[in-house]
Amino acid sequence: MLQIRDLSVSFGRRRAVDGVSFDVEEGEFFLVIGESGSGKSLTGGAILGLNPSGSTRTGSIRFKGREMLELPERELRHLRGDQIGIVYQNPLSAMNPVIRVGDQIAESIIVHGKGSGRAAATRAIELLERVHIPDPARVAQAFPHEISGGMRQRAMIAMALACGPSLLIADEPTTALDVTIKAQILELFAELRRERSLTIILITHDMGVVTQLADRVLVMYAGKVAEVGPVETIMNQPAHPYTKALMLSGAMSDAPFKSVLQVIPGSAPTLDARPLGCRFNPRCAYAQDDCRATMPSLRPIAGSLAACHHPLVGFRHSELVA
Amino acid sequence: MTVFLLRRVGWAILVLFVVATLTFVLSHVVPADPAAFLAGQNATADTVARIRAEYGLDQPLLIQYLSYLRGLLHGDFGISLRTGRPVSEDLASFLPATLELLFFSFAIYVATSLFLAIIAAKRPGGRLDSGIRLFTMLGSGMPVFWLGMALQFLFFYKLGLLPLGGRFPLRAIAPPTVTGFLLVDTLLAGQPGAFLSALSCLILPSAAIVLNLLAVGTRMSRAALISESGKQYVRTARGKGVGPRRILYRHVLRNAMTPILASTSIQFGYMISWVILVEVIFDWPGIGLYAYQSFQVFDYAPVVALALVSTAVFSIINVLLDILYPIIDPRMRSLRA
Amino acid sequence: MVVLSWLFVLMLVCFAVAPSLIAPRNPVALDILHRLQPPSFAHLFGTDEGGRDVFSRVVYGTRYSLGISAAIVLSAAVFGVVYGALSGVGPRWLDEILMRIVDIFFGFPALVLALAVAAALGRGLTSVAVALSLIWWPGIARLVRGEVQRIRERPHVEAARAIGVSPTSLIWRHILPFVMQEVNVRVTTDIGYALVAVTALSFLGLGAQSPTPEWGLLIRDSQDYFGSAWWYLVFPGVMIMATTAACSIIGDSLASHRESGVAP
Amino acid sequence: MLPSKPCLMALAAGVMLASGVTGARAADQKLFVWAEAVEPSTVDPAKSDVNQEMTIARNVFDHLTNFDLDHPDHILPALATSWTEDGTSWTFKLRDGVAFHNGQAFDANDVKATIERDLRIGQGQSYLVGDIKTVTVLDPHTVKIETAKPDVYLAANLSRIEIMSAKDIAAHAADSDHGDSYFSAHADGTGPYKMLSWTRGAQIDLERNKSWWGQFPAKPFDHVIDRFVTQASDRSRGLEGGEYDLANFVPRDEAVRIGKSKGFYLVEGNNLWAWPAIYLNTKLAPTSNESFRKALVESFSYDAMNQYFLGASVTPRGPVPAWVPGSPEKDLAVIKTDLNAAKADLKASGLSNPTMKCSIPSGFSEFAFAATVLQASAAQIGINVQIEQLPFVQAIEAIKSNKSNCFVLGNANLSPTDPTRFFAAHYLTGGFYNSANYSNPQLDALVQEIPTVTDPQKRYEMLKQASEMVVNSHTIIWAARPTTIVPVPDGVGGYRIDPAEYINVRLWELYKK
Repeated sequence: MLQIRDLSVSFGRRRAVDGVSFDVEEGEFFLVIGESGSGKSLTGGAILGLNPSGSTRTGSIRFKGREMLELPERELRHLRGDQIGIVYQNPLSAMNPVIRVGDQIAESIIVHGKGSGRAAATRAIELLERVHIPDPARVAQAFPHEISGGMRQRAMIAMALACGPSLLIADEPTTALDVTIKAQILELFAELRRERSLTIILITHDMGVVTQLADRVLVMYAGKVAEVGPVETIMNQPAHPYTKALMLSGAMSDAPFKSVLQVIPGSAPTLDARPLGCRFNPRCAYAQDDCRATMPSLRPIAGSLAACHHPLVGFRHSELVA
Repeated sequence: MTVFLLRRVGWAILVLFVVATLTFVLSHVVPADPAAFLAGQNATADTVARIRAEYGLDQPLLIQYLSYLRGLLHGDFGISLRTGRPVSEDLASFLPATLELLFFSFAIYVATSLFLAIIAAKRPGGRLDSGIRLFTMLGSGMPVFWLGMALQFLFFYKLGLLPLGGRFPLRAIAPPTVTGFLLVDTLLAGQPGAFLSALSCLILPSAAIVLNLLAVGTRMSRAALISESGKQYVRTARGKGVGPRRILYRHVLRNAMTPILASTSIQFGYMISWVILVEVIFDWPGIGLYAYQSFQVFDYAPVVALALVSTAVFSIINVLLDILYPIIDPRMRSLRA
Repeated sequence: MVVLSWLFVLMLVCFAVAPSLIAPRNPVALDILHRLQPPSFAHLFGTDEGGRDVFSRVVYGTRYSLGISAAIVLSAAVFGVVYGALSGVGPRWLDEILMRIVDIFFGFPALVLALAVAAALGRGLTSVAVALSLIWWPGIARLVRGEVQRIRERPHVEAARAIGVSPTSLIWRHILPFVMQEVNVRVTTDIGYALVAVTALSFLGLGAQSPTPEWGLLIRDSQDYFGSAWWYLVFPGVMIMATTAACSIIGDSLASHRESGVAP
Repeated sequence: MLPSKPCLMALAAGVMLASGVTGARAADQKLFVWAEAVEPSTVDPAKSDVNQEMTIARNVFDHLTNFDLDHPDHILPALATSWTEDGTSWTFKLRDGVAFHNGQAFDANDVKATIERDLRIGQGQSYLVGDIKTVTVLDPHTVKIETAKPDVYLAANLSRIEIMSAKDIAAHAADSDHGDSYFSAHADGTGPYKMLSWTRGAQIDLERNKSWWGQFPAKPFDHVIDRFVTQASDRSRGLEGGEYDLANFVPRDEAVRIGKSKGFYLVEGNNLWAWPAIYLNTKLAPTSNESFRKALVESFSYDAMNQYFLGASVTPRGPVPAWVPGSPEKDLAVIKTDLNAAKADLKASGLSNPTMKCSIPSGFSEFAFAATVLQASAAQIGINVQIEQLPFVQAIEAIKSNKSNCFVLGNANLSPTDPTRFFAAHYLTGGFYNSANYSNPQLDALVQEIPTVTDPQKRYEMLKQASEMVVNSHTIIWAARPTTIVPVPDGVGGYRIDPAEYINVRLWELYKK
């Protein structure tokens, strides 16, 4: 369904996303994971051409066989919201504060010509009901600040689903939600996927998400793919030391990603200060001379693809738990 | 909401009281005898004394102040020494002209500054943005009175396109007075030609006012638009497939309106001040020209009336804005409650 | 642009400080034989109805126009800083009272009030200065109070308070230096606006009286000769325009320096 | 399409249509627009006092007599067709068949009511007829006026008294203010133009009185707009741009320039406007010192003033202009700059480094200029003059309360023939504009007596003596006496300058060329 090849997103000469390639299959629940600044959100945005002004995309993104990078803005606009829905984090600021929730959902239907006025409004209420919002008619009349955080996130999802897209990109949809709400939202994703055979790309830094739902996982570090593979493989046999570190923090169930930083000394490099060789090398316990000299490329290692000169072998997730 | 409004109105009354007292006290700091002026060049001392008594100018200051305040409560601003009529009557004939110029300029100001801000905010730092910045800055640096004369010179004297001054072209026939606003009255009378005549008189004075205020207005609106354009809900809207124009008008502009309106309130204060200057230059028969002519001959009651009336207009506008905020931004509703 | 503005302001300061060194002629002495002469080498800005050199009058006028504007804004700033600081660090009830007074001043169109006050006090630059100072300080007071309250919450101030720095020294050494950056920006820009206000009141006949070569008055006087002597009207106006623009450009540049330069 | 685009289009359409309007208005050939510097305070002739009020008074009302502008001592009949005089008693025969604009017939009662009302109010031009004791109606067409003492100038002065309707006055006699507020807004005379409406702040509309008893020229103006145009620059630009047909108080340089440009001609003549006379306060040092005052008079650069007036002015020799009937001007000594004499007189005054303050009324460039000349002239002999411009009322207050040494003022004698009016308010004891605070009982008595003397030669001698008294008091510097220059468009004919008025407009004499 989606083939991404050698995608780069650059700000001037600086590449925030640097040669990322991956495929997403129809009906798949695909997870993109990485620290903030790893380029994961930019990758998600790049699919729809929604990156910040001043950035340029190179490479190739093919959605259902169409080259997205070559589509003019007008046609991209037709795809957005219609065929591909997107859900953002922090719905309080991601929703327009001065427009009623129902109208914001209906807008998607109206701009894509799938109904107007009353019909769109009725559909908005149905959608709210669909995402399990109690009293959807009242919520439709409410402004975003008048409803709870969890409801806002549900409303955001309803908005993304309004035109019945086949692909849903969810960019950190559970950040800033408390644990129970988070679980409910994730359950909603799973349910939607089941019932509508929706393809979902979930972008997160939240390891807790991984284990529960995803089919495959893509780990990003400093603009590069560190590792990509089926969720079980990655979970149980991470090849990349960075993935391992993520797993370590992820193993502590729902602990925030911040703890990764505690597991791995140092911090992710900024856009301007990327090290030579493997970008993870300054923080990597296994780093050797070649790691500091040449950049590793993705290669198959034990069921997944990893970009590492010295992949971890024989590491079992279960050992960690033990 | 009602309580809030009542508080605002009470506050406006307090402000008016302060203005009334301040202007009264100050106007009596410098002793001058308007009666002498009033009596005329060849009047005898007796006549001057008689006129002084007629206008109560021989009373103790406190008595004058109290009767002045009592008068104000009844809408009585005293008598203009220059026109010999009650100031309230004069105001009734001059105020509509001022309000018409004020509101017309205000509308043009809001439209133009938004228009320029929208263009400028499209590509911040771009050539158009810099051009608008330079243009508006030049406008704001030009003193209004100077700008007004420059416009007269260009559009009347050199090009002969627009009238020199006044509110209605000399040789045109004015419509019957209904609202006092010529733009409205001409339309009510079904005289589109007269409407355009009245409009032609409004163009230069309001241009002088608007050009002066445009810099600040555009800058504020531009900043608000840029800041709103960077907000996440814009990204959401784009993700929904909403086009740039709809994003601008339905999303960004509505959110930017709150900060824009807040700056408008301050700008409106300036606008009132500039209207007075412009009236003098363009012989616009409003309260500014009225007060100007009056203080030239030491007739002070109209000046006080001008201060009070413009404060009242300003207060009303501020209260209206306060009512408008929660309509535009629902978040304010819960704040007010 | 910024450099140019600084140069222009420097030039104005020279005009104001030592007009006699720059102006080629006496600004008030009459030379009837050379009245209303167009600009030439002898008279850079031409001459007025009394044969006076408009350039010299503009140079001498700097002291009045810009001097008064600066005086208005600076006195308003001094008062506004004290007032605002008092309100910012004082007890709540004091803050409340002080700020309600300021609010009153925001309740009326300031320049109209200045006009009324100046008209009441009688004509002259003093009246204008008094009237405009009266309306100018509340803006600065409000700004200062806001800044003081903002900076008061900053860690370095909290820390200083915690280690027992005296309140006076807290204000002087830890709060005011930061507030002053903001005030500097405001004062710079405001001088330009005050100039417009001063010249406007003079133009209405409330300010300087001839033969004082105040810029606004020059424009007022020049009106009578509009058709015969454009230079008389144009040059004082250009000076006001350029000064206001320079002030706002310098203000902007100060503001951007402050934004990047302040310690968090 | 952005929302502002329709706005811009409307603006453009407005501009286009406005230019259409500008083009169309030339079609109205019978309309005349007079640009007035100030809006009148009143149209009540009993209170009319200044230029803008005269525009209405003179054109809407008639007078008992008239005078020849070129020979002010030729008194012509007007509402009175003939008159006889017998010392203190005058009998006027009134014109028959004259009607007020509201249709009422004019008769002797109107004369009586008008004069009595003028005297009661005591403002405006009533000072010209202040000597009248009684007015008696002999029959509807005959009225007898008796004065307290003989007044040879009465008939001439009556040419300044506008006749109102007795019925109107009676109708408002019961008002609390005796109709003052009514008459200040309503003018109903028998004159050549009717007042139609007064749009406050903008204009007064007048319409030609087609049944006027007098004679209009061919192609008179049927409709007149008295438009208030505050800014002098607007008046000149509007005149030049064809918006106005005539304007008052066009600044001199602009007047000359416009008058000499294509499509205009210049009318030049004497009148009362703006002779800057500098009054030196006799009650405040240093001007209380006579030698000092003399030094100032001698140091003053009269040439500078004449150059300022572009050569169209003379240096006065005394208070009465040469063109006033019976003026002694030609027999008075020439006053001229003499720095040596000035230095000697300053020395004689015994003052060293004297400083004096000049409070002058603002708004009159001629006055400000005269003060500036005084400043420069006095500096030459070491006197420091500080100039302060104040509003008229404040300036005169300053000198009368001895806070200022000098004051600059024009003149305000509206009588065509009566020279004593040049003295009354200005030089006599207690005169309102006696800004030098000068008092000379001998002069007071002499001037009082002049109107009672029937022998012209004797009057002439007395007037000369009175003039010399004022000159020798050195309380006045007559800076210059300019002629007035009025630029008139080629399309307008018949404009004449009234010597005994400020800039005037006699609408009934104007015609379309």
